[in-house]
Amino acid sequence: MPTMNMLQAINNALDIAMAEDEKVLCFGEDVGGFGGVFRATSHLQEKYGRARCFNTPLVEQGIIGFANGLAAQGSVPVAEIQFADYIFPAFDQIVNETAKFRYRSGDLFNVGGLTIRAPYGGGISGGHYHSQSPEAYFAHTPGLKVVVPRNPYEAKGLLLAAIRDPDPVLFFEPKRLYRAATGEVPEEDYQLPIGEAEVTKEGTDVTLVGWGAQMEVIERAVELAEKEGISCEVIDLRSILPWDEDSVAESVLKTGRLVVTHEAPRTGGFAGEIAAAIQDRCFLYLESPIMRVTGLDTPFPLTLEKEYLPDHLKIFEAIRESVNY
Amino acid sequence: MPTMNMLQAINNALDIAMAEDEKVLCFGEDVGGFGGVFRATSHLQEKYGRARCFNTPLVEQGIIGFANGLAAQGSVPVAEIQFADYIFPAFDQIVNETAKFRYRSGDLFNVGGLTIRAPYGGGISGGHYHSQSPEAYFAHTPGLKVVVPRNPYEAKGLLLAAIRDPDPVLFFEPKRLYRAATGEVPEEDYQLPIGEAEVTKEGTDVTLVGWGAQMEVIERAVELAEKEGISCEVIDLRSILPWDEDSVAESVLKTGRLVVTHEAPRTGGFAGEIAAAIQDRCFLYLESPIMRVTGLDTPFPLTLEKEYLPDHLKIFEAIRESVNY
Amino acid sequence: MTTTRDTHAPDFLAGDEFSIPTYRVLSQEGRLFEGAEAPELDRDQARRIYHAMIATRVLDERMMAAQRQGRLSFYMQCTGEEASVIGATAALDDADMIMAQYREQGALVYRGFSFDEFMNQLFGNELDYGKGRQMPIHYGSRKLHYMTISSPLATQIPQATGYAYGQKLAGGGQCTIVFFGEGAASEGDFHAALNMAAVHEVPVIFFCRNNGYAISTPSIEQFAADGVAPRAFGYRMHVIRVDGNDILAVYRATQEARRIAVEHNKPVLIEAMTYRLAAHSSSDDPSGYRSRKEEEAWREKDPILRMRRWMDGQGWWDDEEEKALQESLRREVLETMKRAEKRPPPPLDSLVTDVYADVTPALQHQLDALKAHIRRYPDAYPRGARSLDPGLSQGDDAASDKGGA
Amino acid sequence: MTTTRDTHAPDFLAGDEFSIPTYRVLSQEGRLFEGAEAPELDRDQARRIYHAMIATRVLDERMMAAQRQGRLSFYMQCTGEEASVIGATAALDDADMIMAQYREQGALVYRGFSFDEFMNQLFGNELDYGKGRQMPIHYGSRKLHYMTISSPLATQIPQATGYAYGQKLAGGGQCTIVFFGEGAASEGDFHAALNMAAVHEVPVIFFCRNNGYAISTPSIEQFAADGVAPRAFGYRMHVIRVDGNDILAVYRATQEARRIAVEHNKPVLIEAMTYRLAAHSSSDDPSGYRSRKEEEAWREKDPILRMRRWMDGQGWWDDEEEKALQESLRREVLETMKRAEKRPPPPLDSLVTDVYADVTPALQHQLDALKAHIRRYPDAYPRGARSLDPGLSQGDDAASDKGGA
Ligand SMILES: Cc1ncc(C[n+]2csc(CCOP(=O)(O)OP(=O)(O)O)c2C)c(N)n1
Ligand SMILES: Cc1ncc(C[n+]2csc(CCOP(=O)(O)OP(=O)(O)O)c2C)c(N)n1
Ligand SMILES: [Mg+2]
Ligand SMILES: [Mg+2]
Repeated sequence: MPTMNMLQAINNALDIAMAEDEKVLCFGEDVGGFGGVFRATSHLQEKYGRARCFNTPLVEQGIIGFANGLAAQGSVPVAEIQFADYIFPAFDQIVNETAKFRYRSGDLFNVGGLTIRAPYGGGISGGHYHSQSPEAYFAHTPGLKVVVPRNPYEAKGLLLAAIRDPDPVLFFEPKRLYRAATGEVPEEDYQLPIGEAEVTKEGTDVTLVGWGAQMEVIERAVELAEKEGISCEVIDLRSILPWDEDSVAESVLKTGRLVVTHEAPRTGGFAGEIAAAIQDRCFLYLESPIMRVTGLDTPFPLTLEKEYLPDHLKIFEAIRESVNY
Repeated sequence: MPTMNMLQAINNALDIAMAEDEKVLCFGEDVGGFGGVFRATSHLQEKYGRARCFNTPLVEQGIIGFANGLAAQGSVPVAEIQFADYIFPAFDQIVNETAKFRYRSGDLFNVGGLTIRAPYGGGISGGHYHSQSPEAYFAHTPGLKVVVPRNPYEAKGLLLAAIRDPDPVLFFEPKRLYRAATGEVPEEDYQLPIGEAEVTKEGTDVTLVGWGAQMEVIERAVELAEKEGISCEVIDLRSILPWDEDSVAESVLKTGRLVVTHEAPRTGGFAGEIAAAIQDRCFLYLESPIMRVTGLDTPFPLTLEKEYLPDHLKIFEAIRESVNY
Repeated sequence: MTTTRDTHAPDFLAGDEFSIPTYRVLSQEGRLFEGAEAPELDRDQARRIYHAMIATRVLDERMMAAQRQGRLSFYMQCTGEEASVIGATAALDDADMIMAQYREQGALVYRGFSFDEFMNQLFGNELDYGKGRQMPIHYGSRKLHYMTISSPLATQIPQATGYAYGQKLAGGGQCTIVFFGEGAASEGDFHAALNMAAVHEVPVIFFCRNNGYAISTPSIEQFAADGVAPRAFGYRMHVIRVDGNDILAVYRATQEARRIAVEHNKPVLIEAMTYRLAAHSSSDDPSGYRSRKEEEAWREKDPILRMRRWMDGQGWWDDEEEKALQESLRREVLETMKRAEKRPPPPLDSLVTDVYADVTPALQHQLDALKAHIRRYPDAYPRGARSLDPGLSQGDDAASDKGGA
Repeated sequence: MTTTRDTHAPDFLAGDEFSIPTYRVLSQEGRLFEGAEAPELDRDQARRIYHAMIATRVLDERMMAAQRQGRLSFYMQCTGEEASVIGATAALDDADMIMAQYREQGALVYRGFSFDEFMNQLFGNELDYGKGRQMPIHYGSRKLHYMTISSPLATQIPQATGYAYGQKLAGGGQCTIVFFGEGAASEGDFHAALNMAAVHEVPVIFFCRNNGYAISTPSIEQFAADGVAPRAFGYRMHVIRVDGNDILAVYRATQEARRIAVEHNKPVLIEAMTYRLAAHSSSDDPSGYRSRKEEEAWREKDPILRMRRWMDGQGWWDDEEEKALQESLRREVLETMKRAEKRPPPPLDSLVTDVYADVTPALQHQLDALKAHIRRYPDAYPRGARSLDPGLSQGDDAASDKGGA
């Protein structure tokens, strides 16, 4: 099996999807000849022509409006937003249009073919506007699916699933891992399920839940914890809308403890939803409060980014606190 | 003391603010000569001139962009978005600009003078696009304040506080109560505190938390519960960012039970944040899981609106469930 | 870089160097202007158009009356703009996609949406294609290639660009027309849509109904320019301004626009100068922001009257036909309305279907909980209670409340 | 309704009926074009401008080199566009507000932002006005009326309209200039800003740097029209296109634009035709999307060279001065850089200040928890640890890491 980094895995998934179905189109700012500022769409224009892979003018609301129309027509657009921080001009098209298209028309029309890709997250000295994790904004929006892969293998399988999913999918890519994460990725076509969490490690004392780049951070924290004899169960949510409440509940019923982590600010972040749902489902089994390890309630900083981020040490401390409660 | 409905109270607050400080400006779609589609800005153009109260072109991103610039310059803009459902084209200006203006400039510049008013919520046969409660989207955005009044008295005092607050404030008005809610409202200038919840009723068995139009629904549910001998403590959060965690925690430490309600869809709604924070703070005192009574995870419906809404009966059932757990 | 010539004088252009004329064919008396040429339009097609205009007017009048009687929660009229909407639609292929704002029911009437279909949407009953989820007037029809209306303004404009791009790739020779008001044209989505259409050479017709008002806001407070048409220069887009109350001008201009769009893959902007004769909607009272005198002046320019006179002149229509048509339409409106009012609401399950292609487990769970709740309080939710068990409620009309939303 | 004349022929305008010339004063040889008139520009002012252009160039070259050496995380150059940015700034009152995109450091240099101030921002140290919170090049200066840069494109354009509206109400005779690229002009915010400015008669100058590219996207894929200038017709706004590498043309055009804005409360659009000679940013390599040949052709149109030749001709500058200036500037850049690198980071408390006017209890709580955590692992957070107790860390430079972000 070849080794790929996450960008290669994403590029490979797009290549497979475009080769298989001529209705699949890739576009966005700098996506065409140049292949995207991160090069996720490299060579696609060469291979599939300018009509199917192209630059758009610099206007996110237009990109998604255009993509909504294309999807309604029956095409399968994969629109790139250059950074998740710049998805907000398209917020209306996503939240009021994409999300409600099928429902409002009684399924006369739908934009299920749409996939929106956007690099998200911190750890790259990007400051406020190249570091945000906006997934919670979209997770509060029925009609959308929100997927976040944690490594190259997951990225390829989930992206192919997203493109073929009958519903519109927001696909947030942890850009910190674009080149940093490498791993074996099958050359062939495969899909991973959207809406199903994966237990990446079994354990008995405490459950850790995260998604995307945060999974790697959890792993480091778990190493520290296991050294102290704490047995950790780790769950990658993979998609936060819909999210796999059953898998998390099942794990917490076993461990009695839960730590959830994300980079986004705490207040209104998706860890809140998880905590609220799980305290309800597992009330009598909880041995300590559900802990959240998150970014601070501030815009994303720069010089003090390291201090801001929910790193492995903070997660480790939360595990300890949870277990020693 | 005169009796006013909520629109009159809001109009009165704007009038007082404009009379007192010539830097206060009111604008938005149809806000000028016509006084707004709900007439909240009636007569302000007559009184203060077209330069200070005016129609804008139909472009929400422009209205808020313009308002951000005005506030940075030192003016005190009160911008109206005709329906909260139409605030999303301005999402980028609010979330990436308004919220981060002071922080990113190290307080060289700020838009603290800005207030954004928008009618929100259901119960008026408005369907998807005249019923939404988008407060949770903004509550996940550090730098903003989010205020929701429950009656005319609160509306006037909180709006005056919002306009004079040194930070940008989103002021969501429960349009269902615009004319339906009436009450005594002092003619003079007064302010109510932003960030402080109000215990509107004391009780010992269960705590109910809500904001805005939902407070009236809570009241009806509490009536039913008290008839069954359940003593309810009721808290109006008044602002959900920042929100008064201390007051809620204090109450739950006493009652051991909490029911939170809002109209917005459950997943990612602000009740999740409250539940997450309170289970953490009050873990050992909780006698039953924190319950959420919310809208369904769908776009806002029309014909079946009554079924969709978190009404007094659903809240009453949650109270029962909480107490009988 | 630009290839324009150099100048050495610091002269500013003031923005109105170039004025865009208004294309007109038919005078209000129903005669062709001197030098004007009628489009090719045979008797049958002319009668189909005229019929649609009358049917739209009758529907609007009756339904606004029904709204005033409290039978309907909300309504919006096309009144005064029938020539713009129907003239443009008639110039298209019936399989071209229409993306409308909300005031274009005339297009649906022309394409054959039945009064029954209108009524089911207006009353949000179980036969409404939209399953009673949107406010009245949010029609849609897949078979008539009419995209379901969405209230947020201007969002459909870039969607039309995308839809038409898909049509171009599909190669079927279809195009998309998108209607919007001069108010909606102030939204950022307008700019995005026109620019992208010009860059990507998309077969889309941007049809602006400049009816003078956006609710209470007169166009003079909407833009400083002479209408919306001059914006085409900024995108290097073909443009024409037409008298929107002149059915022949609108028809001819749209025919030509379609040719440019489909044969050359070039977008076109049409600005139709017209007037919203009625209130913005049933929630609005225009007397607060415009004069009767202004309204009267425009009532004299009624587009239906103008076409009627022309049809008379052609010998294609007469008073008797008019009377018979009006009467039968009125009757049909009333009958279909009564039928629609009586139909039960959509089933409770429709609350959670179509959020996703398949109902998610979480939504199913929420629905189940809701059903359990309604079973406990059936009288509090008469609509929901009747459709708890879809199998049982068929034909059981007695329990329905008055049927409005 | 529009007052334009009628036509009875269904003729479409094709969008390029009107072409906008380019205003040019100075040839590349540094001589006035025949028929061109130099603006009033005395020796001191000309030298101030030239000085700023050179200083900007030197700063850019040095800092890009520093970025390549890994001393700095990120950098963006103004190179090639100095005449546009500095020429426009020089034509303003120094108290007019500048709202820039990110490539306009020349404006700051002209107004007297010191190299120390630049460096403190670039290295995000404790003296950075922005408290180390934004990426390098996000400068701001309240005293120099230069709004702090924000990365989201085009958001500053409607903000400029609002700011200028406030200036108009304040009556102080100031205006706002807003700079943006031809790429950013595709955003919806552009449309909103220009339309609102025209409607509300706002003293704002919209200055578009059309430098041919938005990262890799050439302007031909950005719009089909002949540049951005023709959009002015759509708003009925005064407009001029200038050679952006011609300092005299830019200066003169902006002077006149300011007059129109301030005296008549009319917004003005200026399109400066120029070229981004350097990469988009330190993260970009333009060889992937444009040719050396194209770059070379533009290098010959270097705006600094052009001005230099003109200055020579005026007898206002010579080689010796040039050499001395270049040397002293280079030295100053290196010295200020070294100083800035050594300065400690902003205090830990700056993580939570300025989110609101006052730190909220919740944020104070989060900060306290963070401090407790860092005390437990001081070596894992050397920057944060050193500023746990602000009183103690003063002057204690040893613990700082290499100073970049
Ligand atoms: C994004 C958005 N903002 C505001 C509204 C509220 N609104 C509905 S119709 C309307 C006026 C539209 O005017 P115009 O586009 O000229 O169309 P007309 O009603 O004249 O046909 C407004 C402001 C909306 N529906 N969507
Ligand atoms: C809203 C938004 N979308 C995308 C980006 C990413 N981005 C940064 S600069 C740039 C190109 C800007 O081009 P232009 O406006 O022509 O300015 P120039 O760099 O040529 O000076 C892009 C796409 C951004 N910063 N903001
Ligand atoms: Mg209109
Ligand atoms: Mg550019």
